[in-house]
Amino acid sequence: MLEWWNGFWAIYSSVIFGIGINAMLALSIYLTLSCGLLSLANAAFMGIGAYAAAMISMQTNLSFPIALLASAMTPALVALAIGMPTLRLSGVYLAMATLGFGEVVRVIVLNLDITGGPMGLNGIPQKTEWWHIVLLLGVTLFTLARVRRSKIGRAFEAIKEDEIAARLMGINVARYKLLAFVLGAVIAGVAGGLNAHYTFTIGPANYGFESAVDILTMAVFGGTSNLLGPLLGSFTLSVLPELMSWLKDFRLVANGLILIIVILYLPKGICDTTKLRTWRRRLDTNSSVKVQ
Amino acid sequence: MLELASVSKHFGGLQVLQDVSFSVKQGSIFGLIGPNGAGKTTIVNLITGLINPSAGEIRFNGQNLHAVAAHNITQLGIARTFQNIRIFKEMSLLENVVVGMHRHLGYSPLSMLFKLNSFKHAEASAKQRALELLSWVRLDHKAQMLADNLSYGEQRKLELARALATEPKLLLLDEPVAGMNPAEKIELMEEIKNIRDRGFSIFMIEHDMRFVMELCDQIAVLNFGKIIAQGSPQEVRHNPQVIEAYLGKEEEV
Amino acid sequence: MKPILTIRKLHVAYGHVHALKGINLELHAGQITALVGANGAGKSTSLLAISGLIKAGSGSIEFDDQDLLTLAPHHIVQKGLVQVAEGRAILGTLTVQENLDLGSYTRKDKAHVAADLDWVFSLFPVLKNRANGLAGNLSGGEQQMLAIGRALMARPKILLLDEPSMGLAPLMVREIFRIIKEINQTGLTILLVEQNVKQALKIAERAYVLENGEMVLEDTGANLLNNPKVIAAYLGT
Amino acid sequence: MFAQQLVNALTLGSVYALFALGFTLIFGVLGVINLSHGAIFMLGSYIALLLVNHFQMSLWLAMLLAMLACGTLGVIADFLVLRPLRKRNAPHLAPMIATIGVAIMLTNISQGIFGAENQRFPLGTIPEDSFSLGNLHLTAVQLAIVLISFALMLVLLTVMRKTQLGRALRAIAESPKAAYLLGINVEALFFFTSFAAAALGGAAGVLVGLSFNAISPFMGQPMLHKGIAVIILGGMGDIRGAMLGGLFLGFAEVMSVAYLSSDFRDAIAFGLLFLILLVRPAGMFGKILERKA
Amino acid sequence: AEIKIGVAEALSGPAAKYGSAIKNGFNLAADKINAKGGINGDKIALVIEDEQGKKEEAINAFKKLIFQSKVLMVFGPTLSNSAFAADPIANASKTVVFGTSNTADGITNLGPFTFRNSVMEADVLPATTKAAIKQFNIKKVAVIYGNDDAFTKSGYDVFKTALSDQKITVTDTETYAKGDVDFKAQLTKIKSSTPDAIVCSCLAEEAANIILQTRSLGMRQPFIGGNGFNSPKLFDIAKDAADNTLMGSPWSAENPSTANKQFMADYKAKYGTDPDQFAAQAYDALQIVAEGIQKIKLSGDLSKDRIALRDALPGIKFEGATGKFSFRRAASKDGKETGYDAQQDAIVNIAKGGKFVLLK
Ligand SMILES: Nc1ncnc2c1ncn2[C@@H]1O[C@H](COP(=O)(O)OP(=O)(O)OP(=O)(O)O)[C@@H](O)[C@H]1O
Ligand SMILES: Nc1ncnc2c1ncn2[C@@H]1O[C@H](COP(=O)(O)OP(=O)(O)OP(=O)(O)O)[C@@H](O)[C@H]1O
Ligand SMILES: [Mg+2]
Ligand SMILES: [Mg+2]
Repeated sequence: MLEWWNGFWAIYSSVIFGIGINAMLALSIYLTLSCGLLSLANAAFMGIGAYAAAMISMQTNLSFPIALLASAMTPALVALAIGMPTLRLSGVYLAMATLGFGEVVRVIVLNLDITGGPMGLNGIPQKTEWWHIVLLLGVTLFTLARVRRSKIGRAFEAIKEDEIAARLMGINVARYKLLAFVLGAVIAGVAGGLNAHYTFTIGPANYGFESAVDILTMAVFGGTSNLLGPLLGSFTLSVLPELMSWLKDFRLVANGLILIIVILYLPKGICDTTKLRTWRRRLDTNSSVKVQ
Repeated sequence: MLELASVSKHFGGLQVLQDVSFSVKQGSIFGLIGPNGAGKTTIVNLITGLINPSAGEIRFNGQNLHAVAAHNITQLGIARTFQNIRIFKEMSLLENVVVGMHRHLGYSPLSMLFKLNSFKHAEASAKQRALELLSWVRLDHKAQMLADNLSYGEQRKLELARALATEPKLLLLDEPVAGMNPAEKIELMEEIKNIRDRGFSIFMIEHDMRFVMELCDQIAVLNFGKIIAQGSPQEVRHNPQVIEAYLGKEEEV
Repeated sequence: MKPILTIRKLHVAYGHVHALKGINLELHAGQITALVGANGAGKSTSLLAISGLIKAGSGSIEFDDQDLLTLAPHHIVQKGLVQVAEGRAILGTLTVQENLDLGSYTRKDKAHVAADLDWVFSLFPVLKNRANGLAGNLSGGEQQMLAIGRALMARPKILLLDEPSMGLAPLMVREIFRIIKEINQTGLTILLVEQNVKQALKIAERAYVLENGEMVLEDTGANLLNNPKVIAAYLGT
Repeated sequence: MFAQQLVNALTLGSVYALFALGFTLIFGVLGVINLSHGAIFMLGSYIALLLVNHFQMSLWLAMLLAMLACGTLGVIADFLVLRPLRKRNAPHLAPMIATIGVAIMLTNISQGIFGAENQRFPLGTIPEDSFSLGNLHLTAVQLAIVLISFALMLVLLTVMRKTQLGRALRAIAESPKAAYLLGINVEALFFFTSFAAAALGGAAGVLVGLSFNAISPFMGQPMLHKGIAVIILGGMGDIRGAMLGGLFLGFAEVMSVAYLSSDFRDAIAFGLLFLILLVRPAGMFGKILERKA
Repeated sequence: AEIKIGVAEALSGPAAKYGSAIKNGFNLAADKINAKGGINGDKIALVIEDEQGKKEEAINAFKKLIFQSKVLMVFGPTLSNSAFAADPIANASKTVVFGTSNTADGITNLGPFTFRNSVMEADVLPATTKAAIKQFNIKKVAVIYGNDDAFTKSGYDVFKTALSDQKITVTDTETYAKGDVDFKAQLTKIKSSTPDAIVCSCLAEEAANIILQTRSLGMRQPFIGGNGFNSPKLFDIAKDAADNTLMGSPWSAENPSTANKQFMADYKAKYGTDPDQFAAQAYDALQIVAEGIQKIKLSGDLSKDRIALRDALPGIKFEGATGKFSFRRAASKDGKETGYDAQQDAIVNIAKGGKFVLLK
């Protein structure tokens, strides 16, 4: 058994690390979405966090927790700065502005020497342990769960539904949006820091438009009406390619198909509680019929 | 307590309000009536800080509301309902009302994170209070339903409860009984009286004359952005200008 | 005389909210029929079901020897059943003029459209002044006028009105009822849902009272106006 | 050099605009950022290439057929994916994510069929030589792209502004319920829009494939990225906005290469878009209803 | 028994065009070896994983090959960026990792188990530049390269040094991004700086488009290119507009050696298209490894065999499609043990009539 586990762990540990990190990313965008903000800056924040942490680990003797702290704080500061003017925008316009921001970050990183240009940073010490991810993911989940059931969570939801009405309920809309945006940046940044310390290398190409869309996909695929959604979404989309690998060349086609089918039947994501409830009810009635 | 002094507003070239002045007294019900498009809702939007006046001043309890953000105006004690209903459709009725209590839930982030007593207590009493407010408008039996599932008239009542939840000193109602039948109107009229008696001041826009005349202590009439009459219901009702512009010749309403 | 539209045993449910529980209703050509009831009784639901915007559970709505329940919403409008819906459903990002133009979307007799536009403008002069402004910027009452004007542009056979007087000033309310009467006299059949029960019953030849999804009363408008139950429940005196 | 750079900006901008026209149509009417538009664009190229290569068809006929094929594909995708989501009242991001699935499938099927490598139209499909006006150079395809994109914009604009069809489309865009009440055949117009948008995307693919000789399964991706910027910058579904947004992006890119630095081209272009949105929060032509309550 | 050899290349995604050529090269070589009876009687079995050109996937693919499929050694991954992520995995598990397409600086510093036969730009570009200067009497050049790609950027770095070593003025330096198809703005700027030639560190597809667009702007300057140019794709797209382009590489389709002739013919017979440099390097790489395996006696103890292979490889000398080949230990940067780079001579080619011919 132990031997089996060792073998399994040797092969799949990085897949499992990846799931944990993707879960954090999906949660980071869940948070901004729960406040009605369609922000695509989270990939860029992940990158900022990753570079900040990697540079500290490679160029100083500071410990890993400090590097992770930097991977949380740097994106938070950037988010604070760009959030102020940007968050007036709504819907796709915000998505576009944050996409533009991400592009600016990517090109800057690409052209700086200290960030290694297109080669990125290589030889980052491998410091991420499985329990780092479990711990930080746990803290994130716990915090978000508490936030959800508090006045902050309700304020987020009110803002998502009707900004004007929310304002007239005495909610400082600008401040709460900024809060969601910055917290999202912190979570994404930490995920970036953790990721950098197990893949040995980071590069500007990892944090562009496509990653932003990937992160969004995981959250929406899982469902953004509760915390389980982003978790399930990131889990499913991370293991799907593994499960489909027997399809060889058609693997990606199958991925696309599964994505479509799931969204078609569960448009609110795989973790759609109301749907699950009706299904269970239907199941119950079916089985009771059989008993009779 | 609320005072408008020579307030004007234009949208581009369209002059919507001109030199509007009136004041609302503490503990009273003030009615604003006038033809469609006269600028009544615009006045409510100005008071609640959604738009800014082009000229003039709005004061609430002596404080100038110029450039005060909408959420701060709510915190000063002004709440409103909307002519085109704006409830939070994806939330339950209870949550809608609890959102209204936002600024009265004073627990710290720490207490929120660790479910300390102050948090538990504040949340529980907010729920309690919300249920009470819902019972004022007779919606407490639907407290757990999604607001989207309510009929039009019920949504209006929910809005009223939600506005009350902000514990306003002044309540602005934009056509509170639109879409209700006479029996329901009378029911709501009683509720509004009760609310007034509980110490709220009320500013109300309404086209139903029976309702306005019976409830209001003071009425102002707006026509094409100008106040054309002001006074007690009796005075206004017999003002020829008001009859001409608003009520129409036949007495029967 | 055979009714022009007949609703039989119509059931509608929203999830597990049973909004209409087998109602029956008849409209007669050239008449105004009123439908009254408390908030949440199911009035709007009935109108939406006629227009095909809500799928009915069972029952039938017969018009022109056809069951409307089998038709798509746009076909129902093409057959001449036009609705002024609750909440007005005006198009805020289009201009007033464009809203009115779309009113005549299903019309074949394009020649008369211009004349009808003038007619609508004469009924509601505000609309003419604001023809090129965005409909979303109109005041509540002005939007109500636009919604009615737009429906008239379709030259319907049956006009379904969901609380047309809502949000209108007294003068305008009277004006609206006058207009309803006037267009009715041109031969148009009207189904009127109103909270302004007194006015509605006054102009209606027939009237129905809906309670909790069930039809509880049916009579002439005049009779219902004197019916003690109606007086107690809806006229509030 | 400035004059040539102006020409470069105009042609690049027209390419973006051409792609964005169909994209913005879907965005405007269905309210969906259709992320499979890039894949449709790519298929347009391949289909025309296939027809020219294997059936020796004339280019224009091939382009027409490619447009038809793409249009049909657009309708199929709408029928199988977007329509069920509309029926189910899906939250607004669901259709966008579903179109990602469509894009993944189309891209990988194309890779399977056509291979991963770049292809080009055979030599001589169109006149290769460039018009020269003194020091100014412009190829025939480039000129065609500029003219076609302007012409298409004018056509679309007239349809949307001046015809009952256009008004109906805008009505659907704002509120399908209101459109139903007006007797508009909403589903048919959704199909029509999907068809037209995909056909336009296909046409853009053929022209871009002709002009840049880089037909590959992945050619849609960078275009999509720019296209999103363009349509949002232009304002929700606005035709002029797509055109001007495209030209703007073209000018921003070319001029930052010409006078600043090609290293920071994308940062400058996207930074500018960012700034424009701060000034015009609903894009260049987006309307914000001022009325709040 | 079978000898399992891992191959992790990008078979989907934008890098698939390189990955699939590489895979073809390996398959061709495996067929050839197995047809001759394998190595000491053991057949080669390739275990192929798709790493999609992504670093996380490359790590996963390596782990699967090494721990699950228990391969003797691993080829790949396709892109240098992925190699930085995946090669440490192989080194940590003491397994040979052999890159056939990773040209970036520093890859072989990742550990003593790292090998590659992909020629470093530093070995070929200076020779190419020198030949070009002589051929066209060049005094000043303009440079264009892709600045968001490790391969083209490191090619540019080498060009830059080579140009300054040879005292050539650079009139203008321009960059573009992956996925660009319109290079006119950059080229117009280059045009106005009137260079004698254009140095281009690009991949074949982009290079072809750059050449075509240069011509359509009325410029006739010759091009000097790196490894990226060494592909039939260049001419599929640019045709004879690419004439007078100079390119240096150890592999040339024109190389008349028998090994190369046979490779070209076999490849064409099996896949129906002409091979490119990626295929050629993969083809040689497997044969180099095969020679290494031949030298050791496979004991059946995987970890011992892996180390034995590592020790045997550096001594291999080989002559294949890419000419004479031997390993050269990479210079150590921080005192750590390093892996092995390729030691090969460049052949300089010139484009004439739509194909590369040897420059005389
Ligand atoms: N943002 C705006 N832009 C342009 N015009 C506006 C805007 N807001 C309001 N108006 C116009 O100002 C006038 C007054 O509008 P307002 O909503 O205040 O009227 P009202 O008195 O509330 O009418 P009703 O009784 O019909 O609700 C109307 O003619 C309206 O069209
Ligand atoms: N979308 C919906 N989902 C669930 N329940 C609904 C929905 N719309 C209406 N209902 C319910 O159906 C019943 C009938 O609603 P309907 O809107 O037809 O009432 P109404 O008679 O028009 O009331 P009002 O006078 O308030 O407009 C109500 O109990 C309402 O709560
Ligand atoms: Mg109003
Ligand atoms: Mg109703």
